[in-house]
Amino acid sequence: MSEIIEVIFSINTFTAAIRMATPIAMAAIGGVFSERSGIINIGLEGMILTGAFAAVVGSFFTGSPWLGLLAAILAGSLLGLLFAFFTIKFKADHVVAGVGLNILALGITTWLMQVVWGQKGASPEVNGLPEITLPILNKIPILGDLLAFHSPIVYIMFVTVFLSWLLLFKTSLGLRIRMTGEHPEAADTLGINVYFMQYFSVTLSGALAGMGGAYLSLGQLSWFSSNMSAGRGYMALAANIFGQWNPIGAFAASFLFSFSDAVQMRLQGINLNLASELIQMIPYLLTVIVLAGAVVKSKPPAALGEHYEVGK
Amino acid sequence: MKKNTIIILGILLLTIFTMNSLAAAEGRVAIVFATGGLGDKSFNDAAFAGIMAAKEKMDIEYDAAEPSSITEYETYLTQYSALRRYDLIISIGFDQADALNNVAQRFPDQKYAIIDTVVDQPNVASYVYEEKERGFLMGVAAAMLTTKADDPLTNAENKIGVIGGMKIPLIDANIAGFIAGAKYIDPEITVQHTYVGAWADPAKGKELAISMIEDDIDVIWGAAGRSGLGILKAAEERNIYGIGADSDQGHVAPGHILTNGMKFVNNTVELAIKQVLNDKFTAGVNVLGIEEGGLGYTESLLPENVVEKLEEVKNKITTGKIEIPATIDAARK
Amino acid sequence: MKAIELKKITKKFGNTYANNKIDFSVQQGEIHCLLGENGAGKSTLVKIIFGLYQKDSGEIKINDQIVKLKGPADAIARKVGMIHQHFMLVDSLTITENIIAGAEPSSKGFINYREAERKVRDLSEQYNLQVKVDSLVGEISVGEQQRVEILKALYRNAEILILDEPTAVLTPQETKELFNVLEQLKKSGKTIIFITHKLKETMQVADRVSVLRDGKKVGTVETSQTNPAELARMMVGREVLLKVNRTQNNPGEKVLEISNLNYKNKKSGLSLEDINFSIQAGEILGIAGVEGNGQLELEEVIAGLRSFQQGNIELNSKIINNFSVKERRKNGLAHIPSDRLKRGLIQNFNLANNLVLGSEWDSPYAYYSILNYNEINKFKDEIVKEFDLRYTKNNSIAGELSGGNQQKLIIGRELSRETNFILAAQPTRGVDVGAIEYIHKLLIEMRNNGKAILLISAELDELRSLSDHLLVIYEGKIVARGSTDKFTEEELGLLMAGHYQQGGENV
Amino acid sequence: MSKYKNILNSILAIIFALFVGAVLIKISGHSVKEAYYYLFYGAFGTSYNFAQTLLMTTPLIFTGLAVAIGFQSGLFNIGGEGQLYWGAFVTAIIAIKFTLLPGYLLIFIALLGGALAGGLWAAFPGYLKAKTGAHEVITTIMFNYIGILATTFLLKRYFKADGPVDQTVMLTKKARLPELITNTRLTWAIIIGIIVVFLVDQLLKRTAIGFDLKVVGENIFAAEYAGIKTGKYTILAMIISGAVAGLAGGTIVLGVLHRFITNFSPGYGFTGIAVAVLGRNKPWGVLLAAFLFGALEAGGMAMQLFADIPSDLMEIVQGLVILFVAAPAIFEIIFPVIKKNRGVESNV
Repeated sequence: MSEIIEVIFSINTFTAAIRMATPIAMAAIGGVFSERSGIINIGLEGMILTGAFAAVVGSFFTGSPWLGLLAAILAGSLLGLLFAFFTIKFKADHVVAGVGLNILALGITTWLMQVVWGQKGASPEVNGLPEITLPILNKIPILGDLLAFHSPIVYIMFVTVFLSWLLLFKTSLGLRIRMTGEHPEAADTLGINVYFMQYFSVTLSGALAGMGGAYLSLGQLSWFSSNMSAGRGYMALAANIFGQWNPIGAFAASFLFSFSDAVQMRLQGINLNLASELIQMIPYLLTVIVLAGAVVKSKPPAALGEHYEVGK
Repeated sequence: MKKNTIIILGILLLTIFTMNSLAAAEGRVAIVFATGGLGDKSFNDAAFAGIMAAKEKMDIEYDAAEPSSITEYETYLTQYSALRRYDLIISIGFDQADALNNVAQRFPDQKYAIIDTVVDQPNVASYVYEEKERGFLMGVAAAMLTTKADDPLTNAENKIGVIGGMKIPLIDANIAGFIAGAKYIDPEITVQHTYVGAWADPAKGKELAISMIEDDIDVIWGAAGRSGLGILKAAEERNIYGIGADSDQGHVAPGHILTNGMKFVNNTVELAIKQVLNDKFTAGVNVLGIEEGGLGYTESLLPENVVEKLEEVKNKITTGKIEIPATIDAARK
Repeated sequence: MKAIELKKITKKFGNTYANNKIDFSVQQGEIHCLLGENGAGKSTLVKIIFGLYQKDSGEIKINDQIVKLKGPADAIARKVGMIHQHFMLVDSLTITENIIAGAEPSSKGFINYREAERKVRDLSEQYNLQVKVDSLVGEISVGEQQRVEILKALYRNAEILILDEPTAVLTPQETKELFNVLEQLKKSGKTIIFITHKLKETMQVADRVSVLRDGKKVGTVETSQTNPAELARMMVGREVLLKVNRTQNNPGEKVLEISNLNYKNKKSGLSLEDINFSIQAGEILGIAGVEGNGQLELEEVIAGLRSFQQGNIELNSKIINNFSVKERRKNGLAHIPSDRLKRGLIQNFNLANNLVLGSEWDSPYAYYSILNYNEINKFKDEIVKEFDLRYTKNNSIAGELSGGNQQKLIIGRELSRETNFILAAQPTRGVDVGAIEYIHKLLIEMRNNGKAILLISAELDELRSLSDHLLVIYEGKIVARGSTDKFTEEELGLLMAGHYQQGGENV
Repeated sequence: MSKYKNILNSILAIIFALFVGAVLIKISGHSVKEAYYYLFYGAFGTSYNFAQTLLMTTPLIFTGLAVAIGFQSGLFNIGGEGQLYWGAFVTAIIAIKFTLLPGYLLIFIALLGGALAGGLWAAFPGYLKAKTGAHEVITTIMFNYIGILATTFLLKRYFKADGPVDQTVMLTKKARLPELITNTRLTWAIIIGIIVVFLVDQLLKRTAIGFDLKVVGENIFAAEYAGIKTGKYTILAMIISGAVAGLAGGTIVLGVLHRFITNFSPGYGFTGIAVAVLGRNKPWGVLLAAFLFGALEAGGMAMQLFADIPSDLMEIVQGLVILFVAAPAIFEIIFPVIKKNRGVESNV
């Protein structure tokens, strides 16, 4: 028993959870922006995958992982823009378009991998992002161990959580985005450009999810592997809802998912004489229990999923 | 009426197609890969290397299919068989057994080979491996390194680990061998084993490996398909020893791949093709162990004394002086 | 000087003209009423002035300059402000946030909330529009929400203010206050366009009035030169019976009795306290009150859509406290819901399916769950004929009907069942005069046929002309009751606003 | 009227998607003509290939229908994958354990059991939604993972056949669905699929249950008003949806795999979402959409076999079809003729 507690509360478990939460949280915050502006974003999975792929392609051709990261941001934004175009301009059903986008992204990345590298499973190895040690912080015990030794995208993630919160709740732009998602007509009558807010938010959503993907392929690893997002986009969607459409909440929810996953991994290591399948269920069961336990009563933006037509 | 027209048209076009592509080479083979596809840097890639070697040495042509689900196996096998132009059709992976079993009955004149499992048909040559033997060798190597005092990549703790892709019998045979091999060197060694739960989630594989490394494990074997790549990545980053699987994965984490638990699928594929082309195809089961050259290790970073020990163990296995338990529970005892 | 001048403004939706070559002008500094029935094209016209709709043809001049309004931003830039009929407010944001959005005082993108609140407070004092700057809009009263709407326009320095049906949700007292505010705004030089379909208000507040009918302008007159009867004629195109012919009723047995009803909504904190009343057969009981004082809660508690904590509801001598909606309906309840689009119908279903809603398990429409569309369609044809339902296509869906016809659809469905108690909530909301007349007549007819009717309405005139007895509800409590003729309009207004006074019996 | 417009839109969407696919083929240096010849050939070229198309179609009919039923009732059931695994698992266990039953009865009971299992598995998220408001999108995703892990666990612990693979023993001949065309793998599963399409269509169109399901899906407030127990119907919708998804698994087991194997589904549950969308959530529409996807997949395999073009291209085409179908406005912009006067309600 004590062994289990030791496993759960070790610093290593927490740092692992932070790493594993990073791609999910990035995408979840992307989801926050998108949904705060009124656009349901099921396409996060595809955006992560595309970002992961673009990052490796970028690094492969330029040799620089930083340019790879840039490529991921660009590709994510582009996919976000495409998604925005379909949902806003062409009034596509958000959920349906998102599902289409995910299939498209999976097809395109797998197909391009065969075009670029001639193989289907995984790309060749490229230069990945180095781990960066934060000065000063690394001297602090515990906190330093938790936070100071990570891939740059982990730091970017933490900064993103904070900045996104600031942006959404403290700035003009944030107020306008929130108003758009709650009541686009009200925003419109105040002279706020509803479409711009939505295009901006969904594109940003793509950029963030793309960065999350870059963390998978260049941060944690240094190559692309087919369908490597492995459902993280859906977890991000859940984290966004779970986190009440708030960047901090989204991070907290992502962390919860990842933490229980990290615990699961460590429990496998100590011989509990439990089937590995049962241990692997823990994160998913926990999510269902917490959600059903009505700890949160989520209230989505009022106009989420609707199409607004300016001057209809 | 309409449907008939389509079918006739199709048959017509097919005839034209087959006439176009008459083989000029000495032999022609088709290969149906396992669902992971090429680029796994292990099983499928090894099989592909075998094809390439055969092509170089024997002047063959080949066609290859990369199914994305197990329900597609039978389709690809049937399509290839129906063309009736291949000297041999090769199935890669244990999960093709049912599909091949059906197809082989329908095309009794076609010769097939399958790797990693047994299909009991008169026109199928099956190649299986004594997985636990490979595991044993890896266990011996890992144990000798973790107990080695002066190695910069190992620590004082005598802990090693192995990570499987999923909990399936083939993987468990390897793990059982690994545990037994380690205990053979030092019964006090701690051996952890876990599973990723997926063959194609390298990021998760890496995290799982890190969780072991943080528990002071300093030699880790990844037998987990593409997820295994993440495991080796972790070994490199955390500066411990990783052990590859199936192919020589030294390039994945240079300077950190202690050895590789080799499954010479390439040799097997090449052998199967050679047998067919030399009219020596024999249906039935070929069990490939260390003795038959189906399994082995790479010397990679292994110190000389370890290599010597491994050779000694190999000898003992082939002569039956070492009995390897078949299950994890048995090995843990 | 003309603040606004429109020439030959035309706007089509599909094949119908919402606005047809409308000429319209407003003098600077006047209060100009735009009068017309629902669907006459008033809202469309002002939305064009505010840039929300794009005209198909015509010309707009603001302050004698020809303008092109691509969106509200352009109108706002020309100091036009609009207070919408359905408030354009976000419940989850504060009053200040609602007011400043789109024109936030900020530095480097960050909103200066202190500055924002100061500005809003200053404005609110200047024009005597009391608001609590940091409350969430979802938690304030309707009257306060309207003040927020006006402040939104003033915050943007609006010189021309458009108010779309601003009094629909107000008590007479609040309406009076609003008119005071409008006078004050006029004094400070603002121009006001005021949309309404109420003749009395028009006469009270406007300098001039323009009347629209069927998308065309009928004429513009000075209020001092006209009278309500003339305006009504202009508005409807024929003589209108402004009074319903209500004969002495002949009450029978007690149909509904509510005793000591207590309900508390745990989420919103709204509650009903000690509600007691009964309705007899052949009687209409009206519930008067400003919206949001418990009417919706009362309606839904009686209909079985909310469960309550204490008391009894007895319908046809059965206590129905624990009856499901279905059981209540079987026991004689007919329900015309206050929100017809939300509750009353399914916009994507056709007429037949909407008419069978609630009876889909009953013979002859279904037999062991298998629907019999022959019967259902026959039923539809009957209702269409009986209630004069108008629709364009053979398989029209409910969402395509006009408001009046949607309401007839619901009423037709509810009244065609075996029932002796009609719960009629806002039965004429948002329907045209013709349909109002029809529905009023129908309710009286039902009463004369011996049905008990509970009428919940925000229209005082409607309540006064239909009800035999009235209850006044304020903050979830019944504050007065009595026969209708015991109340004057003035008294009702005061009671609805929470001032207990003589008139009827106070509780 | 709008029905034909929908069909026209779907056809245009398919043409557009194939066009974009052609551009990609060209870019990757292959012959478009050859590629699409094999696409067509692989889907319809021979009776075997046509059977192949129908074989690929079958599971998608069920999973597509499952998602469509959910949508009709206002629920987004992403949990088809987990429900399918339960359906497959229970079907296989019954088919293995109750071999004393006569053949047709055995098949019937096995499929029934699979449907029940899928329905029960879906009932949990339905119940949670009805009772606690837990969003079904999240819970069904989680239940996918849990369902797959749970069936794997049960298989290994209690039902695993000897040998190196995690699978049950082979079904006896009489427990297998009979072939429909000899020497193909096409079985009666597709007929069952069509029957289920018919039944679901009738359920939605002609029964009070279906009526109430649709009312709940269209307007939950109106449903309450009409006395429909919304919670009950939410759960019922999930059960029916899950049962149909369970049949997808059951028919694969009895018709194709002839046993339960871990990880056999390439994501039929997810593809079902796309199929439902393309079929506009109408049962017969789902059938057509499943057929299109089946043809694309069978054709895509031939394309890979004979023209050496990665079959993933067909995944791109599928994704594009969905995107275009979801956005009919795109064609109205490109072909203004299509844009009929859309009935916008006049002012409020």
